[in-house]
Amino acid sequence: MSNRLKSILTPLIAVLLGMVVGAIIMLISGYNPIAGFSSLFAGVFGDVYSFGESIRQMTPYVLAGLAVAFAFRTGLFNIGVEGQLIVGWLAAVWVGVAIDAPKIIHLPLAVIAAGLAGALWGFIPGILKAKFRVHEVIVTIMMNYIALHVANAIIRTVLSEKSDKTDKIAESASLASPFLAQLTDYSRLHWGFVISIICVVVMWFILEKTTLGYELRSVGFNQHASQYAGMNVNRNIVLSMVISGAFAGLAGAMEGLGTFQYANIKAGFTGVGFDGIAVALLGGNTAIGVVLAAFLFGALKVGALNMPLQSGVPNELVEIIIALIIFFVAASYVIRLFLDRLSRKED
Amino acid sequence: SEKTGDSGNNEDTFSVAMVTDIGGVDDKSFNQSAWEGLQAFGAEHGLEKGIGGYEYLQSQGDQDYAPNLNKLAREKFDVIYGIGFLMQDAVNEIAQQQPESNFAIVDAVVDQPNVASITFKEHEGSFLVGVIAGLTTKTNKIGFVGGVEIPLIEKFETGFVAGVKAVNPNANVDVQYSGAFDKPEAGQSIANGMYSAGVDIIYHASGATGNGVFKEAKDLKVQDPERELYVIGVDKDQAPEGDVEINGEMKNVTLTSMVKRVDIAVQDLANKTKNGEFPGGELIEYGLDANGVSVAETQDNVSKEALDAVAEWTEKIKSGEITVPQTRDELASFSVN
Amino acid sequence: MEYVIEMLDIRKEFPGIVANDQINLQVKKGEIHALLGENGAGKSTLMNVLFGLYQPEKGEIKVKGKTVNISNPNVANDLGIGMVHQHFMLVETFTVTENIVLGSEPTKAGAFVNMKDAEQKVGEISQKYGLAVDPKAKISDISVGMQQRVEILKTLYRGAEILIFDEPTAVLTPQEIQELIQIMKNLINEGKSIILITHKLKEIMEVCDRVTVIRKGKGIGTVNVSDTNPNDLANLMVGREVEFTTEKITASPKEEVLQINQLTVEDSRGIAAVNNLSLSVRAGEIVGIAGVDGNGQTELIEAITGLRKSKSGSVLVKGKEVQSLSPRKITESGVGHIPQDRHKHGLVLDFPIGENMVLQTYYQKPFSSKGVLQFKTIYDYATKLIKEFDVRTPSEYTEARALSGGNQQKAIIGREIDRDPDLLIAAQPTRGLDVGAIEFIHQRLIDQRDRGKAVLLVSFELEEIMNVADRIAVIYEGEIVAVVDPKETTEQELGLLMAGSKRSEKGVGGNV
Amino acid sequence: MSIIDILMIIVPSTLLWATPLIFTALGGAFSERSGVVNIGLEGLMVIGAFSAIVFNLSAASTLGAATPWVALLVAMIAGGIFAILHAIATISFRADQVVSGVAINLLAIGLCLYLVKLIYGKGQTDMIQKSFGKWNVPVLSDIPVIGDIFFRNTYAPAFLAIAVAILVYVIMYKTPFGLRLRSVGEHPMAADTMGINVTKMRYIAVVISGMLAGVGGAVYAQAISSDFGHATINGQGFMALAALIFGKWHPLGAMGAALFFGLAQSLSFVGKNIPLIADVPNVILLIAPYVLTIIALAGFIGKADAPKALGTPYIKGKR
Ligand SMILES: Nc1ncnc2c1ncn2[C@@H]1O[C@H](COP(=O)(O)OP(=O)(O)OP(=O)(O)O)[C@@H](O)[C@H]1O
Ligand SMILES: Nc1ncnc2c1ncn2[C@@H]1O[C@H](COP(=O)(O)OP(=O)(O)OP(=O)(O)O)[C@@H](O)[C@H]1O
Ligand SMILES: [Mg+2]
Ligand SMILES: [Mg+2]
Repeated sequence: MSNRLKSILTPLIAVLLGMVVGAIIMLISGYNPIAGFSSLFAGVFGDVYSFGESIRQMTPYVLAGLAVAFAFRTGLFNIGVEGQLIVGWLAAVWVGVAIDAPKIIHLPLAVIAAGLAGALWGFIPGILKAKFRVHEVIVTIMMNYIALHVANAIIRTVLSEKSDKTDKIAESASLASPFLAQLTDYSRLHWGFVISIICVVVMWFILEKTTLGYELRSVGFNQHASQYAGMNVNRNIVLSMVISGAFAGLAGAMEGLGTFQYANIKAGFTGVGFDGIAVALLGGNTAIGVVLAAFLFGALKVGALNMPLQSGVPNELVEIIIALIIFFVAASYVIRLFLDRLSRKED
Repeated sequence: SEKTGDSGNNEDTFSVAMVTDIGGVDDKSFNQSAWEGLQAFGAEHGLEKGIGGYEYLQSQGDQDYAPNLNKLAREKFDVIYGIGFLMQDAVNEIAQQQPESNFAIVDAVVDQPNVASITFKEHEGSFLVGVIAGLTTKTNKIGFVGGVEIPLIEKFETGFVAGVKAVNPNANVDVQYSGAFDKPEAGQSIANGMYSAGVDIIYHASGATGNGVFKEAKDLKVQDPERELYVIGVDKDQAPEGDVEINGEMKNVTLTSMVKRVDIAVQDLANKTKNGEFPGGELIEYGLDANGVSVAETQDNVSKEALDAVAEWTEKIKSGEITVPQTRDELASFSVN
Repeated sequence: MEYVIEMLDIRKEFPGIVANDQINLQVKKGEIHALLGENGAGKSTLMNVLFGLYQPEKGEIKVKGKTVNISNPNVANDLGIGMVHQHFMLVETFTVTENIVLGSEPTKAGAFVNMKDAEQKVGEISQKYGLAVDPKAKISDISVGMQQRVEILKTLYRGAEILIFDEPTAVLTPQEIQELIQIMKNLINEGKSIILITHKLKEIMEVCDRVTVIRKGKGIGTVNVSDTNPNDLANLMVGREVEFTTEKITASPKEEVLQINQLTVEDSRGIAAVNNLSLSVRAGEIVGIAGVDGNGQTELIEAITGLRKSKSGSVLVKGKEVQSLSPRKITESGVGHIPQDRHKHGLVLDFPIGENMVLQTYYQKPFSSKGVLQFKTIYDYATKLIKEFDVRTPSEYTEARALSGGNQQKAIIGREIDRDPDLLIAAQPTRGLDVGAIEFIHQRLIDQRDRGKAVLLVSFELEEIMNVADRIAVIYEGEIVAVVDPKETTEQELGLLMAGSKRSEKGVGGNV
Repeated sequence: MSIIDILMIIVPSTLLWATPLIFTALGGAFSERSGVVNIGLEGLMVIGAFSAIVFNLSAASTLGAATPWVALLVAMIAGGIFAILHAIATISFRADQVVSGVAINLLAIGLCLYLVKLIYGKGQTDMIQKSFGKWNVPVLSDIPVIGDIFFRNTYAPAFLAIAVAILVYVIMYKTPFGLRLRSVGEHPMAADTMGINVTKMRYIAVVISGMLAGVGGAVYAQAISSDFGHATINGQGFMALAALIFGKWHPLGAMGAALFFGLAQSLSFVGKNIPLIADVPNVILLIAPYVLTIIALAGFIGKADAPKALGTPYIKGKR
């Protein structure tokens, strides 16, 4: 068995194991796993609407996953995707409601605003890490809460008059598409998935093909050697967080300009940022892996909505399955060990 | 809407469903109340829980509202309720996509021909509990804890303040917002501050955040059983939340509650629809007159004098003699004389 | 009971490699037994097996004649085997005493560590064997030589009878080596037995009784030191003839390439580590900096290469001031640097060895074009270097981490030399390498000189400096205290200079 | 309001907020000192909160006033058991520790909500009747002024937390176990060569972290939220982690940081009663603890060194 095959099989086996344990949990708690899974499956592929919704749900996951994966590959752990997403969302909607311009200008402007806002939110932990060696995990966690409260305050006081949400964004800033909606029986599928795919290519290209990517990875692995080799370590740390934050900000644009078309006050986090960690991990922190993992999680989330109605299984089960999958991927050492045994027998 | 109205004539196939917000059907608040309404409707007509009978879907986040509403529409439920103002946009959107289905929205207004909007005159109910508070307070310091500072909660606040002032112009109402409906720790801290400052009655309109207000009141009561301090509940009769055992004796810190009969409204609308009278495109406001809002049934802690005053003010409101303010602007210019 | 340790027919495999194959090692009581072999021959592996860190696939181990199963270091400890590892096993944030008693702490009141007791006991042992250390000092605050003493004390504290030293002298200064040799002799006098791994044949000749040679994982045999000489040993180890003193023609220095004027550099604590130092290196010569570790060598190199800001003075490369330049600009102006710590500075261990070969040049043509890496060119280039510098690696795609230290070093040297810098700074270029590799590297440095380049060699090894350098500058407390011609000096004289003793008579300020 | 009146509000409120954080941060100290990152503290708190509430609801009638205390024990055990998952994944299966922690968090909340639905047929539990109430420390509360501020109208678990913090400090810095624990987190191979069973030490540390985080969650649930639902534990685990790092991985430092966070949090709610703070926009008070933490990290304690081996699985023979 080649290494390549093994690294493809490992996440697949993890997914399978997650499902199996999920089935066992259903059995123990008195549900029919077959009914449970088929309702889940039907919730994704049962009709074009659900499928469209799955793709829509996948879109922010792709970007959040890219954000985590990009930072990860450069030696940084960006737990702040959640906060960067929130400020990106806010910025996109802000531009969406405050500006009057033709679509060709307005929409790109709103998208870019989201990316910039996310980048700014990533810049702060980046610069703190670079200048003061403050651990980025802790700063990004703090930045999440700051984003949440500040965004809420801005929505309440600047973007609305003490309302819990902003006005709807102008049509000219919307990613929504009547064409795609019609195609998928009025799902909220929007053009954002095109942006997310472009970002996937961008990430792959930057990291794997460019000198910038080489520097970023090098700094991620060994700062001392990178400095010795003449790279600007601090600049690369900041840049990595900025790019990561920009991806996360764009994930916010998907919600603000695509799915919701407004920004609202949030009592807690969206969860997309944290799920992004799972997506990145399952995808092996590679661009293409992130796409596949994002689809899986998007589908699971949307499919789960169908479970209580069709089979009575509480949709928390899907959360459990997702958590289990992450577990098994994280512990893939054991799966690899198993595959090694297997392939040795083959020889 | 004609078509669904027709199908309503068939006992066997009439079905109703609702989508909750993140709270779930046991939030001790309007989701729960709405679900009780559907259950009552089910019992009334011998329906089963599930597709073809009565059902609910819980949302785990804002993104779930639309698919959940859509799902229920596809399952051909005859009326689909969106519970809570958070669902306003989603109902608006799905109603346009599914013109064949009938929707209802609680606590918000959606202007679509196949949507019935249900709102409540919370300010009126709040006015009445304000009257009780104004007549009960010993310290002339009263507190109000809101969830998020939005127009809906402002109705509770201004109605309440107006009620207090109407009967006790010397009383002061300390108004604070916790910023969330699900932060009991915030409720506890705010209540702690208020009670420490001499407040003896707190009215909360803050969902689960209010659990913290109850917790603080009960803890203080245990500390000092002699002290008179109260909480005024919201949405449902929150007397059970106020139960506290002190040295083997049961006490209750719930003074009264401002009850919002979402259940009645939901059941009422379901019945209307079943009879082919779906009020599509209309706004139905439930106030004191239709028993949409009221003072809770549990009245053990309320004085006779206060109850009499409530009855008196209820009449004045019903008769239109006074108009209870719904906003702070209205409150500023409000006077009872 | 002739042998205290017998390792018979030992076999240890790692994925894809047999590190030890049918190796025999028999150690007599009271002897210093050398273990000799090239980098990657399997010495450390064999000792780790003896210490219970690895389980052998095959073979038998006897301690004092009894067959034993050493399943973990605890068992080894109980059997009286102690090991001083090649890479120190010390907790930097702990004190000397805490490190020593870790795992078998004396207690008081049944629950608490009795530090007083422990410190006292450590003091006693260190006195007995002549291992002076401060029991209360933090490991991060003491010198490498001291740290090694702590390692030795750890084994003695546990009552070790048989001590394994894995390349103990690789990290020591000449003085410290002499002290260590004395300590080893003390230990033998106290009835201990020692297994010593070293690449320095001179040391083997000086202190060892017998030597076992392994080559590419296989045992070659055991000889009495009195019956052999360094040449034979080297031949045994490598399997071919080895030259010792590197042949070289006389240098013909030309223009000044590096010019350091009154340079002062502070270390991380803000103390002047380099003090008003002046030095020059000309094209076509190798200048060696001799000195005891910690006399400002590291800071000097860091200042020249732009890794550290200097306080005052100037550094000119080819007449151009480089003080204010970034490391990249300095590299581009023709400076090559073989760093002292190959793991920390020299390599990105997680990158394939191929990508490590372009660590400073990845952004230049032909390795990149318009910001896009040209992988084919990069790997072709790496393949060429790997061949040219005899880097033993499964492929150019192998992670640098998986290479042996010697081969990692060869890769770095290849990379730095191939860039053909006008000034090559080599810091400890042969630390921990076997004689074959050392010879190869020395030859490369000399070739570079002969091609008219300037070379600055920093080393703690007097032999290396004497053999390779054309001029020797002795550094002491951040100052150059003397510049001598290797042909007109002796190791003894250098040793004294390095200890700062002759500074007043021979002190050379100004430009040298 | 006089300054004493203000302190009488703020101090108990600070202690209340800080208590769950202290317990959980101390748990984190064990895990991280042994070299295992524990982002799963949040999830472990969820387990603690859930099990305490379920136990409290079902045992209140028989145990009476002792219920919340016994529930702490139950939560401790549940948290410890759940932490074994993290231990197996990170120590035996060499999983990335941060990722395993994220999985713990997702799994805990998913599983507990699933179980709540299964047991109670709804999304959140009932309110408990036997919660941690206000408490006057005997004797001490009679001291004038000081007693009023620090020992009156507070919550008993707060003092337990402070006591446990001191205990943890003694264990970590004065006992052989502590020395070994820290050595495993700094240089596991060194510890291994000294005959210390690295795997065992790390398992113990991670399980203890689960136990303490379980207690933290249980305190939160029984002193503050009084029930269990999806939002009961909502970031407190991450705050505890922040406290741990803010406190330089030192038990007493973590306690101090937790108290500081508690103060900032309570100011954001009680602040309205304090003349100067009353005029500050609420959002400033809400974000204050987070901003201050960042500033503090950048300014004063930026040099804090994490345990050296933190985050790396120990693989015998690998350098
Ligand atoms: N943990 C390991 N995993 C895989 N291979 C290993 C491991 N340890 C050692 N090896 C391999 O075993 C061989 C012998 O290594 P060993 O460390 O014993 O060499 P050595 O003689 O000590 O070399 P040096 O002189 O450089 O210290 C090398 O080829 C090395 O790559
Ligand atoms: N994961 C691994 N895979 C393959 N080889 C490994 C691995 N880990 C360690 N090794 C090998 O194990 C050996 C360790 O030997 P040793 O400790 O003697 O190092 P070394 O070669 O002397 O290097 P140095 O002295 O520079 O640190 C090295 O040859 C290294 O290549
Ligand atoms: Mg070795
Ligand atoms: Mg070596």
